[in-house]
Amino acid sequence: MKMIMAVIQTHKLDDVRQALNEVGVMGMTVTEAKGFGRTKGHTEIYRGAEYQINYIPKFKIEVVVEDSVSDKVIETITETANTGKIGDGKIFVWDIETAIRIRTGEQNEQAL
Amino acid sequence: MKMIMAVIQTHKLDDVRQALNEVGVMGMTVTEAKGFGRTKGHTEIYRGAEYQINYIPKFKIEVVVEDSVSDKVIETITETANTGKIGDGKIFVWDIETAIRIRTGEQNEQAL
Amino acid sequence: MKMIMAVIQTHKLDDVRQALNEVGVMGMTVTEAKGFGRTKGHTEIYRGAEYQINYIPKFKIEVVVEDSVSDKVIETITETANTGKIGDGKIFVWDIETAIRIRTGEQNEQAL
Amino acid sequence: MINAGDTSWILTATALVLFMTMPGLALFYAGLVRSKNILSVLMHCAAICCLASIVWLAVGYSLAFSGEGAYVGDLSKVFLSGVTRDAASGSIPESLFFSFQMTFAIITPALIVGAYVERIKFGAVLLISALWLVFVYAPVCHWVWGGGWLASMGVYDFAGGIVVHVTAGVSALVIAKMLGQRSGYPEQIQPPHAPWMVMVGASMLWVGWFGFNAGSALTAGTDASMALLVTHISAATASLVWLVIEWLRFGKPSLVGLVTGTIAGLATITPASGFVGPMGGFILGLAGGVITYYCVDLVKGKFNIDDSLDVFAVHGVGGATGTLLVAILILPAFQGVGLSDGVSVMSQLTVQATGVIVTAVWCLVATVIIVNLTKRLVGLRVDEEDEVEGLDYKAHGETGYKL
Amino acid sequence: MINAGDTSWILTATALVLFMTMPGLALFYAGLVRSKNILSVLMHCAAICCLASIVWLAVGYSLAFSGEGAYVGDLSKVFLSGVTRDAASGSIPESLFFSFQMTFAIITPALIVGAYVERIKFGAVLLISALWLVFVYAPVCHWVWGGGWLASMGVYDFAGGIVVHVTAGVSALVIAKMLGQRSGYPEQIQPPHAPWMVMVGASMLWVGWFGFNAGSALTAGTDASMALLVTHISAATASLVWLVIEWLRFGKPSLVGLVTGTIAGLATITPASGFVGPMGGFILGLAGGVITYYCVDLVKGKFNIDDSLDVFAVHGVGGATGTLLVAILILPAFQGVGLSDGVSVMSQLTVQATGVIVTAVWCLVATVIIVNLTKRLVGLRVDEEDEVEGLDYKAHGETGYKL
Amino acid sequence: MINAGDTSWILTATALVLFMTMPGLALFYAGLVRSKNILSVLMHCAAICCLASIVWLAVGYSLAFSGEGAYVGDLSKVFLSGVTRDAASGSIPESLFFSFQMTFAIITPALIVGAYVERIKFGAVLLISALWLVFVYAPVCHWVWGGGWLASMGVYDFAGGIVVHVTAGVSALVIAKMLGQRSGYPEQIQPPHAPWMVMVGASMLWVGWFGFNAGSALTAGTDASMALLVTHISAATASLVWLVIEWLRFGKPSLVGLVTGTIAGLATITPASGFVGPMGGFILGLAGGVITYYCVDLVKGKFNIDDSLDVFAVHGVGGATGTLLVAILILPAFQGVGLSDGVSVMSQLTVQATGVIVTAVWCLVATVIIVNLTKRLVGLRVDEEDEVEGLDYKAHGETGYKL
Ligand SMILES: Nc1ncnc2c1ncn2[C@@H]1O[C@H](COP(=O)(O)OP(=O)(O)O)[C@@H](O)[C@H]1O
Ligand SMILES: Nc1ncnc2c1ncn2[C@@H]1O[C@H](COP(=O)(O)OP(=O)(O)O)[C@@H](O)[C@H]1O
Ligand SMILES: Nc1ncnc2c1ncn2[C@@H]1O[C@H](COP(=O)(O)OP(=O)(O)O)[C@@H](O)[C@H]1O
Repeated sequence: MKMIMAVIQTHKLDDVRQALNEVGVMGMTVTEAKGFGRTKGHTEIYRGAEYQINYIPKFKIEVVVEDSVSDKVIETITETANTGKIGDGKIFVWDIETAIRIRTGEQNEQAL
Repeated sequence: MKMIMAVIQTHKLDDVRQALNEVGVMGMTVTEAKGFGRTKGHTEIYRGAEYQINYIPKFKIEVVVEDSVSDKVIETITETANTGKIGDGKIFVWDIETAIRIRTGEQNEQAL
Repeated sequence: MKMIMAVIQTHKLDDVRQALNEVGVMGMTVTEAKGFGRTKGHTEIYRGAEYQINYIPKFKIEVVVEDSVSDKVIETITETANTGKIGDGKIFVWDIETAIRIRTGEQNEQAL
Repeated sequence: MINAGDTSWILTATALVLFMTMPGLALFYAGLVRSKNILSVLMHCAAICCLASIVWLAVGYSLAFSGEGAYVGDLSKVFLSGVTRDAASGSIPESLFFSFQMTFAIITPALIVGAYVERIKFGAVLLISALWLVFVYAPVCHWVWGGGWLASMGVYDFAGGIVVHVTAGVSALVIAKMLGQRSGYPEQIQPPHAPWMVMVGASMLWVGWFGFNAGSALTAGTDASMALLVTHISAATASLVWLVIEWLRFGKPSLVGLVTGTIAGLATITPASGFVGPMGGFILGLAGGVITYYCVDLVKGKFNIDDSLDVFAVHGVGGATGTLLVAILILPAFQGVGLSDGVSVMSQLTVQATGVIVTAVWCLVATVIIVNLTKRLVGLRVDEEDEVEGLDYKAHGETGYKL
Repeated sequence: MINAGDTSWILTATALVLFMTMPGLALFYAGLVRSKNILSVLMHCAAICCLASIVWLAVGYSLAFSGEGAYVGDLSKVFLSGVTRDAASGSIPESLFFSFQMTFAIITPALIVGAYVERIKFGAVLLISALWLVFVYAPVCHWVWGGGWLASMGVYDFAGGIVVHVTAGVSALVIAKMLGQRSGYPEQIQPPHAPWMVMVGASMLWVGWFGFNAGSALTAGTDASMALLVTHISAATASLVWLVIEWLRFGKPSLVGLVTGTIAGLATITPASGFVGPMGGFILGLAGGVITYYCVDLVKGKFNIDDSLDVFAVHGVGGATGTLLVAILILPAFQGVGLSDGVSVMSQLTVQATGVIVTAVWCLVATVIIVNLTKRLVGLRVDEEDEVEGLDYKAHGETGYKL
Repeated sequence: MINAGDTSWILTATALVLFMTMPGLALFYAGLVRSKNILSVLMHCAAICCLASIVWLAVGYSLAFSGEGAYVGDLSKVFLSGVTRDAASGSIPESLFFSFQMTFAIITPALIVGAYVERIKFGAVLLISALWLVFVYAPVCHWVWGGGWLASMGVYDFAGGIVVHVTAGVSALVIAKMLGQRSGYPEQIQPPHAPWMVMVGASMLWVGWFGFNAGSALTAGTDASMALLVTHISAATASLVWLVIEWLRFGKPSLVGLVTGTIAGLATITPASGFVGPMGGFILGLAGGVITYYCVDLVKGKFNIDDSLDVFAVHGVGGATGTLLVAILILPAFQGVGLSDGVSVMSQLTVQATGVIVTAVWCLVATVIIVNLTKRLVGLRVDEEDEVEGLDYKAHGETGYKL
């Protein structure tokens, strides 16, 4: 199985979720993250002075899927999360050894 | 060493923490997450209309342990985090190459 | 490529970010985390009674870099995040198979 | 001749009514939207408060409260020129009457904010509010309280069922319709991001409403005292009505539901607060609570209009309900003050209905024109992307929460 | 004959006392619980506010303030029947006196909320509060302020040391005991989830308390003015007492500690506020601050009762302290108004003690019965799982924070 | 002879001015800092409120308002000894005058908090505030309102342009300079962590300011009414000035910017509020808004002093502006009350300038001494590490948000 972790623009979350749903992804875990990359954050004005907000709010998505579907999933995310603007984010993939469904104790493929 | 990442019900956190403590886990890192899986979230009523809250608050636990104890730890989490209800969550395991304790620079087993 | 995940003291974030910048790290993702380890959290007083706050707020940093620079990056984090006090945190490293820049679809090294 | 006791109460009432908007209403509305738009809502209310004050000083007060015209006042009191320091209005200084009325001119356009949150351009908020004050609020205020034609007909509107709630409610509906729904409506709309904030705002509105209704007596005596009492009873009753309906319907009474009932009860009693007794307050609370609850469904469910925070259903309908029912509940049989001699319930009811309908029509017409004009001049909606990312940063360069 | 100045002040005071509950007390309590229960606490206070208002109109006021009975009033004023619009009570309209007293009848059962938060069933909150108002509050109110037997004995309770704080405190303790501790108590209990909210609520209570104590003069003159002054001094002093104790004991004075002292000081001065001078206020602040601080430990530490937000220790004990000390601090030697002729400190102290003790006993008995009845009818506690997941969603279907 | 109407209004005004600090100013400031210091700021305001009250009772009031001295009062009224219950001050009880003035003595040192947030030791806050009240506030208050030398010169300061805003502003600047900048200033300083909280605080300050300025009439009549009106107009105007400047300069008007303008407008009108008319209020709003906006830049940008929340630029400069302009805007030509006979604008301007300058110099000298003394006795700054981790936990053992 593969862990597919993607950092995306916050307003893209709903689209990505739906798209993944359609390609049959049963579950995902999302965490709020602050991103830092080429896009160097935004500025806020406070009483005449500009302040640099270094981090941009992002959502971090983690999806574990069977090897077979991982390419499809990656593709789906890349397409739906893409706005063509700097800051669209990244996808990182690595191998998962074991997956367990806590409720049932089922393992690996069955657990996804 | 293994990274054991578990997504659990929020109200199970204290139990899991204690249980892990008892099996000798020295440390863990927890992040708030929003889960999405079989359990399709809950509904809230607002002025007569029902709204679907797609995500369920979950806690994501990350524990890095020596290979030798990883099965024990996985077992412990599976047991204590289990309520038998849909939404209990998942455990994912993968290999860690290096671990370092920032304070001392100790590496791997010594760092855990 | 390597995923370098570090759990650090919250007030060290800015320093670490700058240091990483200087060694050429282009991007990172940060999430708020609650840490639990040797440092057993702090106590708060409320109306004469002491309460144990089990978790300590930490920042979790995730940086994906090319294998070649990973040691340098690890070193940099270890140095800048270090206060010598218990609770300084940990660094965990593992292999990444694929990295993709959503905006362009570029892969791996090009994506970082 | 100026009375210190009356003046003392109206000074207080003025502070209370300002408090209703700043921060009461602002918090009530800000808690209802999504967290990415909280600051924009607060900004709308605060900016309207400031702008309305200046407009009121410049022309509003004069158009509403000067001259003999049946339809609108004259310009003899622009910038309060000619109003001497010690000029009196009844038993209080005119400067105080001006300020008390100003706080009404502030909250009324601010009520409309609930119709267009999360998608409107800030410039449009200012332009619409200013034009609306001059062409809708000031005239209607003159009709009812400035000696205009409705006053001559003997309409009853103690604290603004017509002047405040019907005008705000109807115009809100029109603007919401013309502006269009929020993107992603209704699927992606979230329930209130901060119910606690909604409750705090509602509580401040409740307390402030004592100044609004009891202050409208313009004296500190039995009228003010009874107005305060019935206002409170109506608010409490309508709150319980919403609580019971939700409990029966969903098994879970909600905080936002209860306080929405509070506001409905307050809007409903407003026109009647000086004329009815405890029983009347209780009945108005019941009626207002039930009717507004089902109107919320109606507007959003049936008409499918995104009057986002239900301004029409809660204020417009509530205010109209009270304006009509006062014709009956004013009867001594309901502990009311009674109708003037020779006036029958039916004839009074006709007058009340006329007031509501004509005002509604005027609001409709004028608002359509104002919104179209605004569209031409500054545009109405922010672009899709800004709407998705949130007005707080896109329109005001700030973020609501940095924890 | 109605006085506009007095009426003006009591209109204001009524708004201030309502403000104490909505949202003052609600925020004070909501900030003290865990974030998963914030809305339920706000809901308890808001629902009690509405329900108590109706109960007060229906029977409460009549039972407390009508008739000649020594133990309870009669039903001659249910729904204010027979109370004409211009009926006066002293120099203010009776309708206003009714409303002012109503705000007391609202906050007293709301104070009790602090005893049962985070685990009680919402239905039980409503039932207990309603029954309690009728069978505990109304009678005791009649004893002290309605011409009942304690009044005849000449007890001193200016603004509710006995009527409000002793009743609420004792009943809170009883309910907490009968309800049992929160699951995971004390290990898993967390300190206040939002100390800033606690401070805001406490500040509103402080400001509102001016209406509570100075309003109890029912006129706008020297009594009200001095009551306001001593109230403020006692609050400030008790706050500093808590600050100093915490500083000495833990090296870190806390915000929640300081404002808890504020509330303690306010509760303590309440019964004495119309009778003592600045020095008396200062001494009451000292005494109330110290005693309540140690009573918090006592109840939770020794008795091991989960009176969750310390209603008994802060309000019950504070109110009782002030009720007793007034017998001494009323002396001119302490800038007080002095005892009535022929009354000695000892004899007055006996009267005061009688008032406190008999009231406490009555609260105990009646509350035990009420709680048992409620248990039978609707049940007391939510089930363990709901308690763990939090009342906000489980009982009200809402979540407190969506950032 | 005591007037119930006047007394009623000043009782209310006293509550309103306390409300300005608790929680108004506290929230305004707490929202502006970083979330790790929110509680410390609330704690500073609350503790100062309590401490100042006691100091005022002990010596402050006596030093300010007793005796014939030109520079300071005497000790004849310490602890209000000799002030009988029914002593009158004008048409209100002296006990009430004491309390009303006390609320000014509370908010003035609390304003200074904005200069030293996020880095000062809590002990230093208390010591500086207490000494400052005795050696700066009380004397200056005596000069202007207690029959001192500035009063004899005929200075105009209706509600505290000199006594409150100039003193607070100048001392704030001095303390900020002596304390040094926050670590990481300016790079690592973040914009306000909770703009919504800033807005709520500002709204409460606005409403409370009606008590501050209109209450300073000490009667409920035309003076109070006009003071309320001009206060409101100035606040609204200055808010719009900030809004417009930000809009032109950055394309995005901000909520924090608008409400900062509000406070600037309120500070500016304060000394003039009893003497000018609507036009004067409008002009003061314009002037105050523009000048304070650019002074914020000046202090932080040019002087590079970390007066963290801009106390000097907003309050000091605003208060001084109003104090000087009153000499012109008081003219009937601007709807003002007019100068006393034989007084020319120039001569009055000289008096006003003298008041501002001498007060500023005195604040400078005294504050330098007080701060140095405090440094010796308890130290000024927390150590670097505590500052980085935040004062909430390090100084008070609490954390602001537990969601
Ligand atoms: N090397 C990295 N490791 C971890 N996260 C990264 C890395 N580079 C970028 N990110 C995440 O991706 C987000 C977008 O990257 P950025 O460089 O800003 O835009 P783009 O990927 O379009 O060039 C960043 O905000 C950060 O959260
Ligand atoms: N494929 C997955 N990848 C990542 N997280 C997942 C995945 N499937 C489930 N989860 C996480 O586990 C939680 C519980 O899963 P769910 O399917 O709702 O219940 P159950 O595991 O009992 O069937 C989800 O809320 C989500 O956070
Ligand atoms: N085995 C582990 N797995 C995951 N995170 C850990 C582990 N051990 C420690 N951590 C994280 O590192 C932080 C610091 O660890 P701690 O033991 O408190 O200090 P130190 O590393 O200096 O001994 C913890 O708060 C926790 O977030």
